[in-house]
Amino acid sequence: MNILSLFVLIPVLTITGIVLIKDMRQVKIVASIGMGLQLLLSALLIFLYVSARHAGDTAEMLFIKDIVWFKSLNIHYAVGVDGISVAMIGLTSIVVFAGIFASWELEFLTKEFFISLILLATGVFGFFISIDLFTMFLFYELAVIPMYLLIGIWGSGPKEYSAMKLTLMLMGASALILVGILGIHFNSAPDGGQMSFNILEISRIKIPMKAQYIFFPLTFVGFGVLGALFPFHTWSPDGHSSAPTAVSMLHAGVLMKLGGYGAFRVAMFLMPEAAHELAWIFIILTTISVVYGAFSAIVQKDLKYINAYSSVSHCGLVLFAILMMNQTAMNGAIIQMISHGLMTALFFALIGMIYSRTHTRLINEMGGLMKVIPFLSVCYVIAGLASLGLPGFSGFVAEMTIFAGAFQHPDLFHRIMTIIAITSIVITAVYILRVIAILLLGPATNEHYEHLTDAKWYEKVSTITLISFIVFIGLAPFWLSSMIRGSLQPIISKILALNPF
Amino acid sequence: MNLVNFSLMRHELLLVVAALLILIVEIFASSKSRKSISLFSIVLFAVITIVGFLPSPTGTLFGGMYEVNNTRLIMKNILNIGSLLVLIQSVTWLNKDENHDKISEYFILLVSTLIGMNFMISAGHFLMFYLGLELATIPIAALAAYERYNNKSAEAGIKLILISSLSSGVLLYGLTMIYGTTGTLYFNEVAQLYGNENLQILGFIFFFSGMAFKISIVPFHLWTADVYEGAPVNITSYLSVISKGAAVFIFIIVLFTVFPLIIITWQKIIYVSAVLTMTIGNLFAIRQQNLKRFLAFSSISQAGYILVGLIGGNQIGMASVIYYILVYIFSNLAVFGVVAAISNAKGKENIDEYNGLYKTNPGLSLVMLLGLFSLGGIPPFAGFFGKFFLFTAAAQNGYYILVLIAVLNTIISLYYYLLVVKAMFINNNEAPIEKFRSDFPTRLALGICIAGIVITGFASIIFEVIKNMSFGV
Amino acid sequence: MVTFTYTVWILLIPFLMFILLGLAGHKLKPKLSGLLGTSGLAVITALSYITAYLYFFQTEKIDGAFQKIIAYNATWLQLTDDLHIDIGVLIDPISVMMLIVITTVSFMVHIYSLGYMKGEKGFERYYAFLSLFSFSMLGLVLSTNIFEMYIFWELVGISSYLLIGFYYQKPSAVKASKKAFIVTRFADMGFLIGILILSFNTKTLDFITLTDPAGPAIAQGSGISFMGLSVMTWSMIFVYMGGVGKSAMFPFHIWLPDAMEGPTPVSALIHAATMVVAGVYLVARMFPIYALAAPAALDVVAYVGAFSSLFAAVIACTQTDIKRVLAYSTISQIGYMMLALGVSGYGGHEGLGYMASMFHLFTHAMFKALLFLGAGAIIHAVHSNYMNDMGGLRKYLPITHITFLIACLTISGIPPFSGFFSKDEILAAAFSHNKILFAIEYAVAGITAFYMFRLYFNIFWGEDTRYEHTPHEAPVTMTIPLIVLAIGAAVSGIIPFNKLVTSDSKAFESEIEWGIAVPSVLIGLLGIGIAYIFYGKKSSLPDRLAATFKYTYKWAYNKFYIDEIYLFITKKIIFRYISEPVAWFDRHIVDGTMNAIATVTQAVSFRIRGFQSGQLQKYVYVFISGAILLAVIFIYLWH
Amino acid sequence: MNTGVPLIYFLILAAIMFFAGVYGFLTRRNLITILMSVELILNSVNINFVAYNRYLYPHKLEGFFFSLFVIAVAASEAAVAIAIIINIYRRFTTINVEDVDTMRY
Amino acid sequence: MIANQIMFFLFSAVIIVFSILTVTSRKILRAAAYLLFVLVASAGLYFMLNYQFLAAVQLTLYAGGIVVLIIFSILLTSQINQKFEPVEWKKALFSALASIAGAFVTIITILDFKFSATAEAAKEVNMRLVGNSLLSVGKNGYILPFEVISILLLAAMVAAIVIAKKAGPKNPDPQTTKQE
Repeated sequence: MNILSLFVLIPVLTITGIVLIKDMRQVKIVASIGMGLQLLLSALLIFLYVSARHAGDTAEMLFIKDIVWFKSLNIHYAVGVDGISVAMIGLTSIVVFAGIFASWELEFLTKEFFISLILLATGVFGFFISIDLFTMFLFYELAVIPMYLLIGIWGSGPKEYSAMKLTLMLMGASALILVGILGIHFNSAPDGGQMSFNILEISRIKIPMKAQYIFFPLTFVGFGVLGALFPFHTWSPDGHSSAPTAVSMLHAGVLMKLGGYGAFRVAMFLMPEAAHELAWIFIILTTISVVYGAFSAIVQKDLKYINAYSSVSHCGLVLFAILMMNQTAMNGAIIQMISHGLMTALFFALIGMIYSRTHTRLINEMGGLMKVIPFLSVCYVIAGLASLGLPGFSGFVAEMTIFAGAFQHPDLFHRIMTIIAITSIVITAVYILRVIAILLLGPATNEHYEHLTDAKWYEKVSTITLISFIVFIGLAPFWLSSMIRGSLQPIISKILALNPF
Repeated sequence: MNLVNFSLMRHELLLVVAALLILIVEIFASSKSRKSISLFSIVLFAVITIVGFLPSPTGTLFGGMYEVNNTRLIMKNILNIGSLLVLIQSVTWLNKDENHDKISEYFILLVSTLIGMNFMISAGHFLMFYLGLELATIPIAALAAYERYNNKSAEAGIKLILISSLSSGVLLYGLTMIYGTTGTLYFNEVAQLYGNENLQILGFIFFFSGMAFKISIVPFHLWTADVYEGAPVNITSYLSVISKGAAVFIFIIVLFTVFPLIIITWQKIIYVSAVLTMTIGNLFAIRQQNLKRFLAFSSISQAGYILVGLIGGNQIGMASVIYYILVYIFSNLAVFGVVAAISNAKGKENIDEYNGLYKTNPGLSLVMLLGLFSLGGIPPFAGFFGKFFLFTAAAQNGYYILVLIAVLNTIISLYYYLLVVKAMFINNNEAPIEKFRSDFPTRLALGICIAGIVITGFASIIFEVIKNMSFGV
Repeated sequence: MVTFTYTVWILLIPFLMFILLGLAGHKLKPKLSGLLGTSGLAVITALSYITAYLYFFQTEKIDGAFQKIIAYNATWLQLTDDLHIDIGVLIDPISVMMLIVITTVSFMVHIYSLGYMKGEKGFERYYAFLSLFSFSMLGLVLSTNIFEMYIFWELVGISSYLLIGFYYQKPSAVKASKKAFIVTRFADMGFLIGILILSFNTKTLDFITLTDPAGPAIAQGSGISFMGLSVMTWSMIFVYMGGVGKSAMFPFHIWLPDAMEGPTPVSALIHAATMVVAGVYLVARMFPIYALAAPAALDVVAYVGAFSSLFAAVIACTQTDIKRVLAYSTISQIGYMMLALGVSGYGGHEGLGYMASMFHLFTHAMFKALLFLGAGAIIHAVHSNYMNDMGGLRKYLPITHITFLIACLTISGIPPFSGFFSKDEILAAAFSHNKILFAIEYAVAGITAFYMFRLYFNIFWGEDTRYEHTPHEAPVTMTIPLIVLAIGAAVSGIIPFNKLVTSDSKAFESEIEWGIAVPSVLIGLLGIGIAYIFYGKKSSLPDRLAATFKYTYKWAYNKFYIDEIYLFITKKIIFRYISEPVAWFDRHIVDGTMNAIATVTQAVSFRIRGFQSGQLQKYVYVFISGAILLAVIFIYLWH
Repeated sequence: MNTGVPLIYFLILAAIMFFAGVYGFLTRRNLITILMSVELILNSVNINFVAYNRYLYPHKLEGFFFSLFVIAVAASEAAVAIAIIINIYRRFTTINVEDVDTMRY
Repeated sequence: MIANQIMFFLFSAVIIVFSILTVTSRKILRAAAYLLFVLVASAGLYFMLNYQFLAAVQLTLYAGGIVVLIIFSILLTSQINQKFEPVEWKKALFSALASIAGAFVTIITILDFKFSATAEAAKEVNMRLVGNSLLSVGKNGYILPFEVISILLLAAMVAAIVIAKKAGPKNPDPQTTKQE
């Protein structure tokens, strides 16, 4: 059995296990065991990957498994990983693991909840291991749909509206992606021969420019929607605010990363020429995303909205960095994805925990929580600091890499855009500190809150897991960065051929 | 008639025999043993279905009137499977007291429409095609009007029969033009002579209109919703799945084998009607409350997607359309099966009456969910694969804009499918439909549908087989 | 050759201490946490002194210059092929000097806090934060490259934030901490941009390479120009922006007075002695580039420094909160240091300003920490921050009084205290470079003496205010640091900085220029005299004076309304005119568009429902006209 | 074939008849009269077939036979339709097509 | 020749006039009669074209069978003397427009086409040929359609019975039972 296929198999088995179980308590245990295994497995994968690289394996992708699926269309079940996907897989398993514990208290339709949640995770894992456009697309859609149920059934507020909006917008994105994929496929053999869905094969040929001009924007925008590209980000705030805790975590933490990853892996990797020509349009859009998201976050009153807009800003930075098309910036983009994934998951986990205690998410109605629930509050502060890019946390590493990379462009346009994007670190500080100040610090405003209890053990598991990885990456970014750097080589060499700068 | 010829025609012949056998049984059956007629018929039909899958020679009979090749065999087998499912699903309904006295007629009529479809698919001549078409339509009108005590059923019957006779008039008028300009009605001969003269295009358009009526392509679709709503649920499912599927099959055959020379023209026509069909179907579906009506519009938009697959005129297109019909049969029958079960047990057919269904009837809700997701093209269900292949086929010939429109339309359709999902899973209801246990045939049929939805997608062999037997223009 | 590898422990110990106290602190007894923290710092203080000794006296010089030693270096993050962020330890004269300053003051503050913070809730948290701060500040000064410095720069910022907001239930503290962080963060953005420009053009982040007069930064970096200034100038101006923020120079000074909401020892440590001079240190660190490749940027440094020193001194004269007075005084003194750097040249006697600046940094650390700790002792005794609540305290707090007086004399530049020497060097450097700046600084020297003694007289002289509890001298843990620092402030003037810490690390000769020193001492004495007249005894003079210069006074008292301008910018511009419209736009335009698509679809769906009328004949009508239309279109229109 | 009447006349005649039938279908209220319109349509088709056969392709009899079968089909269609119409009459007590519109939108 | 022409114009005049009357007459039985005239005139046309067999079938099956069926149903469902209300003018106008447009397009297109007759000799249509063709299995043999139409007729019969069948003994629908 290929180790990568296990990433899809284990969730499926877990789901099967959950289906068979009657006792609601055991459901959680099975879910956590399954996802714990998954976490171990991804640790193993990282280990295997790194040791294979050390052993001198220089193949573009490792652990490749390629099974012909639909022969006549040349559709394969093809999986393989490079450093980037390994990193993303690691992120996913961490967030899912934390997510399971964050939803420990769920009472309503527990079984169904965990099934949907793990199904979502299956889609995400599948997406990251796929190197076949078809399977990739399949897993993408697989990941989107459980969101609807998760938000619709277990959500809060205008959940039906949000769930529908989110689903439809994401499916709209997938429409663009589908057309893009088909376009890539049918242009993957410009000199005749077999047309392919395989990313590696396609990356070796040059798709005709005419096709690239059409399909690059399609795929990029398609994935960009998921990555909260302005102005297609509006599903995100509503979706986040209505989603239950674990779903927000997974959603912002992982699902939005499908966007960045896909934009990188499909749009940029396969069509670097068009990317190079058209990047400026999207750079403007992403720069707007970055600043706009941050500014919007300043005036929000709902914790989840703040975070959602913050995600818009941070994910905008991911796309921004990808578009810079050099190794450093792209490296930063990947790190940013992981970093943002972890910290936003942490944020949402904490918001969920706070909400379950105070039953409100409006910051104005809360205050002085630091005194009553110090553990959660400290975690919140840590998340906030990570989010505003404090050294020692992963956010700093990511942002600095991005800015350093983006600044490698000698021309004025890129630099001005970079500087505009850099301003976001200040705006981020403003809204993060504002929330911390209102929410946690100051005197306790509501006497009912005096009796709140601090984190339970499962909540601690959830938050500590996330924090430890945030800190770990923040303190020792070198190996992660180098793992990713190596994997960026193929695309970089392709781009360098275009634009020796 | 030798054995080979028999084997060539076995689908039709066996069905005729079946129809006659049922007639005979009916004559000898006492009023008590009538209920076993259903069992008998279904077993008989199951046998026929299996026999249909036996390997078979191919060739033409009756001087080209009748033609069998692997593609057509597959089409017939697919229709058989679908019909078998419909038959199994109908048992509950037939066992109701008010339908008790005409069980065998139901089977005879249904089987004879299937005979008509089979002949239609095997046609090598427009006369056979026409007769098959009529044989496939007229009894259905009677079936639609089957519930004599029901106003809506009668209305559905009259609407269906009148519009279908008009449309066959139009189709015939087109055929006269085809005949007039080529001097023949044999498919293979017409194929070589049919060009792009104005009159020939006019003939094609009239012919197309007649066919489009059967497939419910906009603007020839307006009967669909009313008939679907009025007809008994099982007939509706038969209409929306088998009848439409057969029409699509013959439509492919005709387009690919008879009109290859005017492909440019029919591609344009299909382009326009595909866009219209998807969009209009979806726009109407959004606001439906009655599930049958809702599914009618959904099936209209599905027809639009099918046209998208057809437009390339390539092998993949043909394969994907056939495959999609198979998938569509499973998915739609799963949905209809649930609707029928609830309608038969509780008489409820409105979406808001389904509110909170999951709490009381989780099994049915899940089946419905899977069916709807498959229809909506959500992985890992077969509908996803089906749609993907359809769009691939269109994209192969560069119809990217059409594909984009189609995919955007799938979003609208996903929207209204999700409305049903929402009703079942999310909406609160103080008094949801009570818990009830559906009987064995229903569960069997639903089980098969679900298996089909799941397996058809993953098991690439099915698509490959179809692909290998398909051909392009 | 002495190896300095052990110096990594100077960083590691406080870091580990922070982790320990941060994670397990609440399980320990508060006192134990405090002692742990203090002992940790004792160790690194010792290490620092050893390092200083070894470096200055045991390490060989090359060409008469102190070597720049990289004691430890490890790649932390590879950015581009050329650029990589290292974490390492750089030993050179200024970093060693800063080690001394930081560890000394920090150690004193640790000890002091044992008494001052006793019984406070969150005692262990306090020590954890202090350790974090020590770690960050030491990391900052020991950085081998500019990005490492930036990292610690940010960490210093956050520890400052945490410490200012230590009393997190006090809204004013929360607000102040937020303000401090955001303002400095804004400045840091400039720093970051500066780093990016610098590193892109030089392909290195390393200090040694950067500041090498023959290195790429200086040799080629100045070539490309943008909007009339060379790239190096731009980058240095941006880098300086970071320094301006952290060192609270105008116009980013507004956070510092508010930062006094933190515990007083923190003010002493961070907002007087160490962190706020980071900006000075930064410029000193990059000095060769400033001096050799970006003279225009250096001028900016000088003018900003000069203006800040004057500006802050004027405000200091009007404030009544003693910590605020000290805060403005800090700004003013740092302005001095900046000015000194700004008027300095590179190498030999040209680099007098540089040396003077470092010298003043050193002495200032001592006396300003002393002042703050003294203020802390006073506040501890009186439970108030305001001068009006004090008076005649010299009876109750003899040790505090003496040490405070020493500090005041030192800052006023009265010989033989250390301030006299360092200030004299600065004035000398300014004199040789720019007469206008020199004149300003002369005036500031007088004003400084005035407001310091205004403070002094108000607190320790004047009438005895009726206290609710009789003020008593602080415990011994608090007085010892006062005494130690007082000694430091008094005698550190004799340290031969011109031999140790110079712009090119080579010793040069410098002597006290009496022509400048004497008038400056006189001016200082004049200031003291005026202060005595005004405040030595009860007098209505100050009020009358204030009434005469009503507007000037009011403006100065309100800090020239800079805070209000900031408030206007943040609240009005950013909040009201940017953020809210953006949020509105997002909700109504972007989101509205998406919703509109849905609404339009629904509306269209409603509109066209008429087709499905239930009328058979209408259906057929559509059927027939559809067929005819198709025919017309495809036969006659689109054939 | 020389009858003195050109083929085109037959075709025009059939076309007129066809669209007369269509008109009837569109306007008649009574279901039975609608059925009669359908018969007109089918009859026009037959005329077309026959005319084509006779004038253009008299060596084969495809059109001839086609019209033969059309007549048979028309008969069976009419039979079923009339059965349903009678049923409608029972249910609705009217056979006005405009009243048979309980399902719409 | 001329006789043919006269016959043709006569028949076509009958067909056109009575077709239009069939679809406009306000008395239902008259409409049925007009339809009969049309069908008979069509049979005349077939005679004229030498398809006597077809003409005979037309007369017996169409004129004789279908029209009688229609008249029966009229008698069952309508009052003979009842006069229909005139057609709503809007409906009539639009329907007429559509029909005329359709006819116009069709005729224009037909006129546009250059028909070319085959050179092969015409077949004499006699009963033997018809019979042989109907039972032939080869090319241009029609045995299969012949069989299929028999199934169709059977199915139609069953269909008509199903609909027309009276409710069974256990019919639970009280309304239906009451009505009958």
